[in-house]
Amino acid sequence: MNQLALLVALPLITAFLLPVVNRVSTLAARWLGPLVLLVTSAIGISLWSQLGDSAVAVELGGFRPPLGITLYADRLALLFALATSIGTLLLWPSRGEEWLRQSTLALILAASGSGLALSGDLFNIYVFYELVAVVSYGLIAARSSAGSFAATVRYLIVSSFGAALALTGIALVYQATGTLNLAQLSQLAPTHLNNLQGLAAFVLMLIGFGVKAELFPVNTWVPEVYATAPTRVSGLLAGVVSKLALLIIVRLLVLVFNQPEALTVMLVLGMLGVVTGELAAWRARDFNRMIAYSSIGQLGIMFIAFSIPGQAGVFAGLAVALHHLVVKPAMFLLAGRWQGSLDRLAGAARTSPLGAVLFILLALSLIGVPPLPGFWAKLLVMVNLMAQENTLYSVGAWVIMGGAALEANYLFRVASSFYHRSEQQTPPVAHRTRDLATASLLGAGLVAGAVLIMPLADEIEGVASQAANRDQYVQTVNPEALP
Amino acid sequence: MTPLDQLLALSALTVVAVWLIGNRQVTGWNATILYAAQGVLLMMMSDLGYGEVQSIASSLTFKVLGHGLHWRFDGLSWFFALITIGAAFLASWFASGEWGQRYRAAGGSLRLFHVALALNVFSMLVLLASGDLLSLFIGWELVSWASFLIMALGSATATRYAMRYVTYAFAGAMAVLMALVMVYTRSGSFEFQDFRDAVPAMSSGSLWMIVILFVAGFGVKMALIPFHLWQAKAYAETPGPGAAFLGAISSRMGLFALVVVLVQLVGVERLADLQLVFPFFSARDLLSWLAVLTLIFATFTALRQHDARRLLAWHGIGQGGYMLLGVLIADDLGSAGGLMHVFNHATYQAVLFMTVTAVIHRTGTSDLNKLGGLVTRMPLSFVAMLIGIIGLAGLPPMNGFVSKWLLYRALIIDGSPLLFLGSVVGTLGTILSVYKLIHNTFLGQLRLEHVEVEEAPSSMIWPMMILSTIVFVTGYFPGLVLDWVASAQAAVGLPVLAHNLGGVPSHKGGLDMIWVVSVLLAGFGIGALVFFSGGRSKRVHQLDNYAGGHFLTAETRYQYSDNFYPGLMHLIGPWYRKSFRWLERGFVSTVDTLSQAMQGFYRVVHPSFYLLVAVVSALTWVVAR
Amino acid sequence: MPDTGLLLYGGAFGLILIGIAGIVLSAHLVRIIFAVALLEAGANLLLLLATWHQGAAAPIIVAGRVPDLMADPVPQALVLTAIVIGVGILALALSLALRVQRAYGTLDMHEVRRHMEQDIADEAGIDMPSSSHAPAAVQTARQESGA
Amino acid sequence: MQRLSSALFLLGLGLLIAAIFRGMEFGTVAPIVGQAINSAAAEQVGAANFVTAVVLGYRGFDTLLELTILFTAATAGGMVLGKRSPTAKRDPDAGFILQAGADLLFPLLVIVGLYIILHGHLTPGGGFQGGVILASAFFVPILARPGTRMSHTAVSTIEGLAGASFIFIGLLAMFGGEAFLTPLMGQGELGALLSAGSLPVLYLAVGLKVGSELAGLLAQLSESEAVD
Repeated sequence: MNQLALLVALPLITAFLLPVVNRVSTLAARWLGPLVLLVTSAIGISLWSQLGDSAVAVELGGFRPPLGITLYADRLALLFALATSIGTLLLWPSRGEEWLRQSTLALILAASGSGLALSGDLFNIYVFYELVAVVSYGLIAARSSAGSFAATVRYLIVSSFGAALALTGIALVYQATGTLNLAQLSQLAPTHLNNLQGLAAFVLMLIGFGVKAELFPVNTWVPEVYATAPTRVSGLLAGVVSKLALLIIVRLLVLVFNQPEALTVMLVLGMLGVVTGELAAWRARDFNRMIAYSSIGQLGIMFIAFSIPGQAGVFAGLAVALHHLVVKPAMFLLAGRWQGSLDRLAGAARTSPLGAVLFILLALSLIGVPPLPGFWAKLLVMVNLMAQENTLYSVGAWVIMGGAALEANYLFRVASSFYHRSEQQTPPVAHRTRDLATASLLGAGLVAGAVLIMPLADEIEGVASQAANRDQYVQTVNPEALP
Repeated sequence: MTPLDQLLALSALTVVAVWLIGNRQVTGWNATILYAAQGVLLMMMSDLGYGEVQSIASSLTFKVLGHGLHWRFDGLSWFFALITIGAAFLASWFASGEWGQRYRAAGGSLRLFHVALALNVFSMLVLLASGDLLSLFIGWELVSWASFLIMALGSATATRYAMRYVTYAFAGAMAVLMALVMVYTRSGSFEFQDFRDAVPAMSSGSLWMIVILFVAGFGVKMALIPFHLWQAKAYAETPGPGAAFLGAISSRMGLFALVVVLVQLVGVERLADLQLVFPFFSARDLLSWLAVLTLIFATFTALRQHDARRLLAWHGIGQGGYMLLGVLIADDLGSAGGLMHVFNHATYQAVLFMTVTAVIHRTGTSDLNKLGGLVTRMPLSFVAMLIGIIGLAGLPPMNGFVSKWLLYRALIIDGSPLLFLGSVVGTLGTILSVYKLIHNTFLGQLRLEHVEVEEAPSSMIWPMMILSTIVFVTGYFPGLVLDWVASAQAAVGLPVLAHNLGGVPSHKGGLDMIWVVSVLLAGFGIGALVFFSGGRSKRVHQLDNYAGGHFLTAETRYQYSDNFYPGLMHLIGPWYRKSFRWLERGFVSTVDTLSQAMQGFYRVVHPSFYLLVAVVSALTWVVAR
Repeated sequence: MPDTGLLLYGGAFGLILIGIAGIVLSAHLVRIIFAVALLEAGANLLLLLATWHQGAAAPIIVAGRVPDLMADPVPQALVLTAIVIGVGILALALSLALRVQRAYGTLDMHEVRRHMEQDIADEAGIDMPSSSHAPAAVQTARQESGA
Repeated sequence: MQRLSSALFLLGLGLLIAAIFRGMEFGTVAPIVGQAINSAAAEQVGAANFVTAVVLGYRGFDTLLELTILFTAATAGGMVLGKRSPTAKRDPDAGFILQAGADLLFPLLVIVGLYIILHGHLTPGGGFQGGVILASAFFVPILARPGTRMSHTAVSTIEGLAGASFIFIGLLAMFGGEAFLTPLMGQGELGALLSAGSLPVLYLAVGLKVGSELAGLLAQLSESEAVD
């Protein structure tokens, strides 16, 4: 199980060496990155198959927790680490002038994303989070347009602001407990963090890590960044990175901050996210910003779902998150040739019939039409929200419902314009084969998910029950009891 | 494989087969044959229709997230399925001949059309077969999106109206989902039985909420007021045979779902117990009045239309009111009337849509102000429309009379004079507007440009004739249909109507259509005898316009067909204008304003304001702790 | 708790306050970037103070002598890391600011945002968002109600 | 309005922070991890400077990531700043005194930098501090002669290899069956220059990496500046 560290170390060492390799052979440098990601994905899959219901902890540097840094892998963490590797592989930057730097950054993103999912140390999570942030600045700015620089710098400010708040939160936690190991924090939390200071620390970290998870007040960067970044990068950010940030928040919630107030804060912010995101998307007039706003709404649904206490919440949120993880990158891949004004899309089905069908499939699943997986995820969330017998949670269910109704309107307004026969205007050019192939792969995954919903649901429920299991986490990491 | 499995499998196969055959003339014929085969399979389940078997289950079951999903057919499903497959069979037949050639030549894809139609049939069968709330919802969504597909096939205008439909329909579906979830939290499962058991324990507030959500969701499909705005235009823009199919059965799916939920599961008595603010106005009254208002409003809106398709589509909305009203009366007569009306309405609505499509096919227009005098050109179509409108108006000897008679009778027995009055007003409006329809199309002055018009092709005439015959025969022998209706009543737990071949045996005043029609026919026969035996007047050519000492040329429009019923229009006009549009428009502009404000948050307004709000609220919270 | 501690904590929170205020209230990009740096400094200071003890010795063994009360080395290492991270981000932020200034000729964030909106709108082929543009659905609704 | 809302905002924020501050209890919690490390570091890692023991030993993974952040920032910065056009105008060279001073400073700075790096496990200082001094050693001559250019090839090779060697040392431990980044080569005598196993090697890698990274970033900034 020591290979766990390879998921981080391998892409990282490749990234460091890529400029050097490029000097020897450009061809090797081009293929090295995808190859290494393939290898890490294979390692991840083999670890997954070994893992089963158990979890493993790797003590980096050979130091017992809580002294050293621990990597913790249960199926949830491994799943997201794997998703990062595979997602980066699928959305590998297209060849351009800056391909070398972009490949380097993409490799680091894969490494840091996996690390973020696996890390079991609060400060280490912060460092990984910052790493992901810096990588994404580089990837967003890769388009080298004035707009993308401005968007990046605005994103950078919000993100650094959030990261500094998260660091403040970490300082508060360390001040209260004297440790950073999540397992030990989990042990100490009931006595040390169940107070105003703990709540403040959580809210600070929620806002800090929420920047990447498109949490309501700190998501102003989303529309402009997704409108200016390369579409593949947008797909990665919206699809994968946002889920990683969410994963951290969920870990913190499950292990450390299980106070009802913390859940309430998340619920309210999630609802605001759904309301603002879906409403803003309704009026968006270009494709990228439409799906950007819509992803704010979707992430809001995840926050609402994760705010349900107990295993049910983890299960519901995880289902929505995994669904979104498949759908959103595919949407952004379609945006590759469809970005720009929605009016330009009239008749797009003529030049890209497969793309149009894919969009409709994705949209149907996104708004939750049975029997696609999106429906089951939504049903799960709604049922569990209503089961709370609590007004605020019921309001959450209503908000999700209203959001979906709005979303159906704006998504299908676009979808039906694909089939308009407009004489005066030429439809957009066909999609790049690679984009379309990747999007089709994801779409096929969605259909497969609909067909195999029964085993899939069981599997996800297993993952969620493991993720919600505090005792297993603590026992697996087994931090030494210190005076 | 149970018979139900076979039916569903064949229905799914039809979709695939039609897709594979592609955009060819032969597609329609193949589809027609496949629908006939589906009809045969359905007939093999006819024990359901005659109440000899309670239900036939599908062997297909799933368990997703701990919720069971299963499907079965009972008397009610069988009854609706019969109408569905019959309508699809005839619509597909209608679409297979010259209509299909023309459609394909105009750039339409017959593959898409027939796939959409087959998908509609399949999804409706799935919905009808649903055996629990979750499969009901899944079937519901399938039906919604399938009809979106067929509606969006037409021009850009059609897509726009279909878009409007999908907005309403999905919002409605979300309401249904919400209701489902609320039921789930109270009954612990999505099973029908658990819901039924949980109803008595539910508080009246939550039951109100659930009923309203269900009605809002399913009412969208039935175009119940105030969710009706989408339907007429969307149906009118649907390709002709598609409109006939949708008009015949699609909206009735909403009725089916409402019957299952409100009658079978909640129970009409419980609805009558659910009081609003006034102690004498219950949920049942509310729904009944919604039904009657829909009837009146839609019928008089139909009266105002000058496009034949829209006129019919509005009538489709209005007639739905009768059905719901009948079911809500919930005694043996009323519910039989409501359910039988589903069948009757499907037959004459289909024949009327087909006639109009045939007229469009020959003349190129459905504008009632640009037609007239076609009776000599298209006599068979005229006969079909005549039978259709007599049925629609609810006059003997057609089947529409039987269902309305049952309904009125039930309303009188039930002691609801105001509802009765409302229904009669609706019927009056119907009679006025169907007269306008047939007059402006077939009677009156022939337009010169239509002198060369021929009778509709045989591929259109045959389905029309078959349907007309059904309209007449089931009016003559209503017992044929009442058998099925009775087992449908039994399936949802309503009191079963005692009936015989001619109608209702005399209990509280019976009805025997065999007598009624025979007497009527005899009267007609005597009249005809007198007419033909008497001296004949001179036969004048239709274009011979000598009148009142004046010679008029054939171009002169001496008989106006527009501006029908001006006095009545003047009277009711102010009540109608934009009344419900305001609601929709107000909603849309509210969303628009909010959307603008939200975009403002994301792009324009300085963040300090929002942070201020956040900080202050956090502070209050901290201090309050 | 001696007054030094209160002062230090107050300083840390003060830096955080000034940092947030600077980010939210200033419009000049470089000022905002330095406000972020201040905020980070405040957070670092707070982290360093988390297990602070008056009079604790540096956690270094010089010539084999072990001090009685050694400071906690962990926050020091953490802060070292955080500072380096901050430096990297600061450098990147400043290079971005450089490019933004070159592209738009201004560092005022309101101006920058306006230019950026314009760029995005131009590229997308839409007008700058303003209240006079309603999406298709609204127009449809208006037409319908007018008709 | 703007001013008022700003003032209100600051007031609210201040009150909020004060409320949290008031609720905090200082110094009540013992730094359990810190104390444990203070008592075990000499034995487990063998570095006299416990901060170094934490930076490279207990939390060596953080340090690796930190290096990666610097590397990423430099890579991204390179992408943002773009290539320098060869015809660009550049500042004139500085006068004799500055040039001579820079030449004199260069070896001194290199030596000081290396010293600080190599004694990082014994005294305050280490790879980061030394690396910054190394970077300045290479940057001072550029300030004196803006025309000269740093060899990007050399810089990127050094940064790549230095970073890779850090990971490689970590991986070596893995091949030996230990966890990733476990310190190798024993611990030696506490306080001696050659002690604490592979820590000085790691710090050398860190120093080189930080130095080349910062030098690269600064060079890029200065070259980019010259484009105008």
